[in-house]
Amino acid sequence: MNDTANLTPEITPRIVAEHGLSPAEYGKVLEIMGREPNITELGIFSVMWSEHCSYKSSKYWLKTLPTEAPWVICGPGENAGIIDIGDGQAVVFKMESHNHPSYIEPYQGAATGVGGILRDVFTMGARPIANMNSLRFGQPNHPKTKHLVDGVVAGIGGYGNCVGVPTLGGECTFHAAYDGNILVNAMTVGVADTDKIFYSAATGAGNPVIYVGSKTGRDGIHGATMASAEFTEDSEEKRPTVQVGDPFTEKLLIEACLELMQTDCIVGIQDMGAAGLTSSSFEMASKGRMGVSLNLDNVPQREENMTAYEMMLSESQERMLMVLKPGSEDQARAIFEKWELDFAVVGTLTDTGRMVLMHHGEKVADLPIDPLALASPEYDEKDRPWTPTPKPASIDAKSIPAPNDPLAALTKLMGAPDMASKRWIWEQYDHMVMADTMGKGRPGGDAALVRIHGTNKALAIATDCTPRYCQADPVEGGRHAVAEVWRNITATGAKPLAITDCMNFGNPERPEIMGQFVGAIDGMREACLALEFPVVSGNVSLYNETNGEAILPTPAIGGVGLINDSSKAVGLNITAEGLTILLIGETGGHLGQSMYLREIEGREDGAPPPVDLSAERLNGDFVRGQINAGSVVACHDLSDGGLAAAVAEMAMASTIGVALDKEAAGAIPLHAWLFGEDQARYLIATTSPEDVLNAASDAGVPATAVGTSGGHSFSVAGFSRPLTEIRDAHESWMPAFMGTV
Amino acid sequence: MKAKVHVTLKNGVLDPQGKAVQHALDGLGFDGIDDVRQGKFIELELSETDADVARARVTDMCEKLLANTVIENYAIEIADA
Amino acid sequence: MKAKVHVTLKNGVLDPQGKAVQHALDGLGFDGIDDVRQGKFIELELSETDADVARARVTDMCEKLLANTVIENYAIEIADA
Amino acid sequence: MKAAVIVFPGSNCDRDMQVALRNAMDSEPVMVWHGNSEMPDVDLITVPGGFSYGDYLRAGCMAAKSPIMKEVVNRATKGVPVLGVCNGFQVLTESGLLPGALMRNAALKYVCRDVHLKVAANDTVFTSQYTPDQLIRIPIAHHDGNYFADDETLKKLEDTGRVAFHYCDETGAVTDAANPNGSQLGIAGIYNKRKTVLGMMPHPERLADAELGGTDGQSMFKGLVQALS
Ligand SMILES: Nc1ncnc2c1ncn2[C@@H]1O[C@H](COP(=O)(O)OP(=O)(O)O)[C@@H](O)[C@H]1O
Ligand SMILES: [Mg+2]
Repeated sequence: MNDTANLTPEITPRIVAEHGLSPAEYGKVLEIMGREPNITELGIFSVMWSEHCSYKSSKYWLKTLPTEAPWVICGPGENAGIIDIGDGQAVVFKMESHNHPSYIEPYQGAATGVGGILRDVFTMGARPIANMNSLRFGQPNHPKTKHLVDGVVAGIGGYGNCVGVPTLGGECTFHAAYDGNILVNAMTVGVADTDKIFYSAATGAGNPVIYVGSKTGRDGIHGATMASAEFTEDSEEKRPTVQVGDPFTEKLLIEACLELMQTDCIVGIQDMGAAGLTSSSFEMASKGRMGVSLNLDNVPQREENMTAYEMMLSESQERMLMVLKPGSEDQARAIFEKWELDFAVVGTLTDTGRMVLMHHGEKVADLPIDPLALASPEYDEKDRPWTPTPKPASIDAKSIPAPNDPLAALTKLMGAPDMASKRWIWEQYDHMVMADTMGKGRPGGDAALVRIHGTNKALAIATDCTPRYCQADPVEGGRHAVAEVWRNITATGAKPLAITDCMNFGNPERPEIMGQFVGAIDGMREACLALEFPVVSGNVSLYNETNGEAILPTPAIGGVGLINDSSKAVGLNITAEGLTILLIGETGGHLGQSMYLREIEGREDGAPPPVDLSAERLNGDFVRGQINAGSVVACHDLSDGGLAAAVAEMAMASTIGVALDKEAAGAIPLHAWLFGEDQARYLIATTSPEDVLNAASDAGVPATAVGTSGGHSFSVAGFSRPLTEIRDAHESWMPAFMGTV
Repeated sequence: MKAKVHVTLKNGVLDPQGKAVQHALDGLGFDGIDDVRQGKFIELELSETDADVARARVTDMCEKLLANTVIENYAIEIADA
Repeated sequence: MKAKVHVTLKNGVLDPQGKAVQHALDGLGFDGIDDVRQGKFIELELSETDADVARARVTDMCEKLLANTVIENYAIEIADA
Repeated sequence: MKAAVIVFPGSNCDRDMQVALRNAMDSEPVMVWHGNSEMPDVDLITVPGGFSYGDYLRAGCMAAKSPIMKEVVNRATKGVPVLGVCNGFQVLTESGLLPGALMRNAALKYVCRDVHLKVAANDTVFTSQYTPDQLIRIPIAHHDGNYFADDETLKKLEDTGRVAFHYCDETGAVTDAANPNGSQLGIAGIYNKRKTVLGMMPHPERLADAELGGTDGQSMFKGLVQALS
């Protein structure tokens, strides 16, 4: 041990600091080791205790989120969350950020983000069936934005298209707060048999530890610590640590792993994500309360003369670690060789509780597993003090001037960057491969709809978050993000089951940022409880700031719902003339923090619309019931841009216009009625308005007829606009911005 | 004036294409291939007539567009056409 | 022994990538670019030590895989590494 | 009818093709692994879409060299119908069964969306259930679907009715605006001389089920079953 330590640099305070460990944390390292660590050991501590791997700033709060429901099979803590969808099947899903790498190298950063989240899902035995992506960029006219959008979208498509998993939807918005820190959050949803789910815990001393997939190179060394450090101008110099993805190898890895999972060779399996071999072997051993001994000479290597430090910290992509039952190596090897992938026995499980690494015949690291895992820092309110975000004042809609022509305002709104069609994006994603994407659930609707292969069941999947609401009031914003996902799923007729989250925030060492985090979690917790919509997996991305400028607080939520009879699902397009358009939910005309206020009045202020969770529940359950009863032809929830935007989206999805009846506005000023963003609302197009209205009144759900479909224009209060004009504005912004028109 | 640009992956950067080509050549029975790397070759026809000016401009093009300097190197040759 | 292979599009074959690069360079304000053609540059590391044998084998690789001779030409350089 | 689906490492529409065939034939197609050099007797061979070998180097080029393709060429020469879709089309051109090449899309972007196609003729085993000049809607999803052939080949293809489908707009007009990838003459699919081999970029197997948004692709599979049973 001592001779190898001599070969490595002396551990100076500077080296410790470069590994992102505070003096106090290093004190703990010394305590656990009982001696000075060598550089490899220090590297291992550094990645295991990085924000990215240890969740040290967020753990304390994440624990407050509801994670249980009768249908939850596995909540947070594993590679992905698992819910039961009946008939012996489960849905496995998770969302993850790849923000920093995507800013540095948009194509590869986004591509490897997709690769990583796919592995989290198939590692558990699920075949991935859908990808989603939630994207935030800087303002469109920022000199970097176009290049970043172009690369990120190409990277997501390049990876997902090649592995053959459809990318079904997501979000894409722009704000100056993301100029120096874009957000790239990717979600994967997979389906597994409940009796063939695989976990990472590894047991059985003497069992072989197997490495499969691509070879290890010097990629992304220190990726995990980079993802936890705030950006400074010179962090672009860290460039060569970018990893390159190989989706073709990932595709082979999916097929090989799923094939092996049909046998009973596997004891435990874990993908090599951030901090690669270190965190995968650590997690497997620690969860099984085992020790592990690895011979690094057997690690398939792509480059020459790699050190133990490099191998342990490499983030080369498309690799997995497994523990097999003894004697099953040959059967497993045959499968991986058929798929032309590397397969190597790199170690064994031990009962020592220690991780021992051998390289060139020498012991190059020896550390205790449990103390390291258990002692990983967790910051509570004392270590990470927080101040609540001051509540903004509400804005009275009457104080906001009415537009001369509300439909001119609508047209402008529909062509604004955040509202404009994202077709330019989703047409670069194969959203139909696997031939289960339902026509009604293609991108452009509320939630994606994908059939469970070979059944009549379908999943509805949506991602949402409105960062401007979160910035104004993190608690309300947290409630809203969860409620909107729930609403988007409900609007298809599916029952929302559970969510994953991706908590994107600034520097948690600043109390006001920590306050945003705490507030958002609080709001999410309430909404999850009220809507029976537990969190089953998630990811935290902190330090999203550059030179002290933080992003908007962005708790991105991804949700999954189930519809047992896919033929009952509805889309948002108005398919016929003469349908009555009903507005479900209470309208107050709330314009604070609205899209209208920002895009038409140039103001980003006020309180966001309050989220009444019991109204959400009541109205949503009613709408879903009506859809499943067959009374609904089309349905759409109301969000950005309010009633007018929602009606326009429903009309543009086909070619049939809508006439809105301004009488329905009652005492609310017309523009507040049209553009207010009051929550818990849906639009329903129906042929049987009387029945629906009666049912609503029985259920105590506010419902009003607001218009009728017909013609090819949008009209209200004597104003009229051809749909084609609104569509042109809506469809042309993104291609024009990206320069392909 | 003609400029020829070679864009190649930096050392140590994974080259999935090169790897796949090597594998395929192997499958076709070509042995003794130790490594394959795939890059781009870009030829530009410039109206510029001064070689130094041309080189400076092509360098600028490489930095801005032709190469992804995060993961790629480039080399420029200028030749009279 | 190292082999360098340039695979370029035949004359008369339209080159969407080259055209797009030219267009993009234009958009970046680079003028005076009359044409851009994009090809591939493949470097092979061979254990073969005889240059003639190496050239013959790489020619065979080009015909069989590296180039699509319907639309592409190839050129081979052999160099000691 | 007996049908085979060829599976390469990286194929990802193999299951989609299998399902479309199964639904049309009421029996199971055989899945044939690329490494095999033999194949059971079948009436139809399909080469599905995907990213065989990652589409590295050139889309379809490595798959075209795999052992099974010798047998596919062999059967095709004997007249067994072969349908190549998307990556399958690329494999068929790379293997020489069909002329020309599929280059990067003119806009350089991957494109996935429904397109309209004009069916040229219905005198083939693939198109008997369509009417000549029929307008159909089928999705595309590719990065390299820009069909290229020299002028002489193009002329021969057009003159001998070997262009199976042209991209067109919703009125049936073959225009540049309706061409999603820059293909010459708006070509979306072509036949070999005997019209027993069809390569096409659009995916008929993706719209062969009403719940997926359309059934225009189904007619191709029904037609094949009728012609080859
Ligand atoms: N990055 C993206 N990738 C794929 N689809 C996207 C993306 N961004 C937006 N979309 C799609 O555009 C549509 C509108 O998005 P959004 O305005 O966020 O919907 P909503 O307000 O209903 O949540 C949705 O169908 C969504 O899936
Ligand atoms: Mg919605």
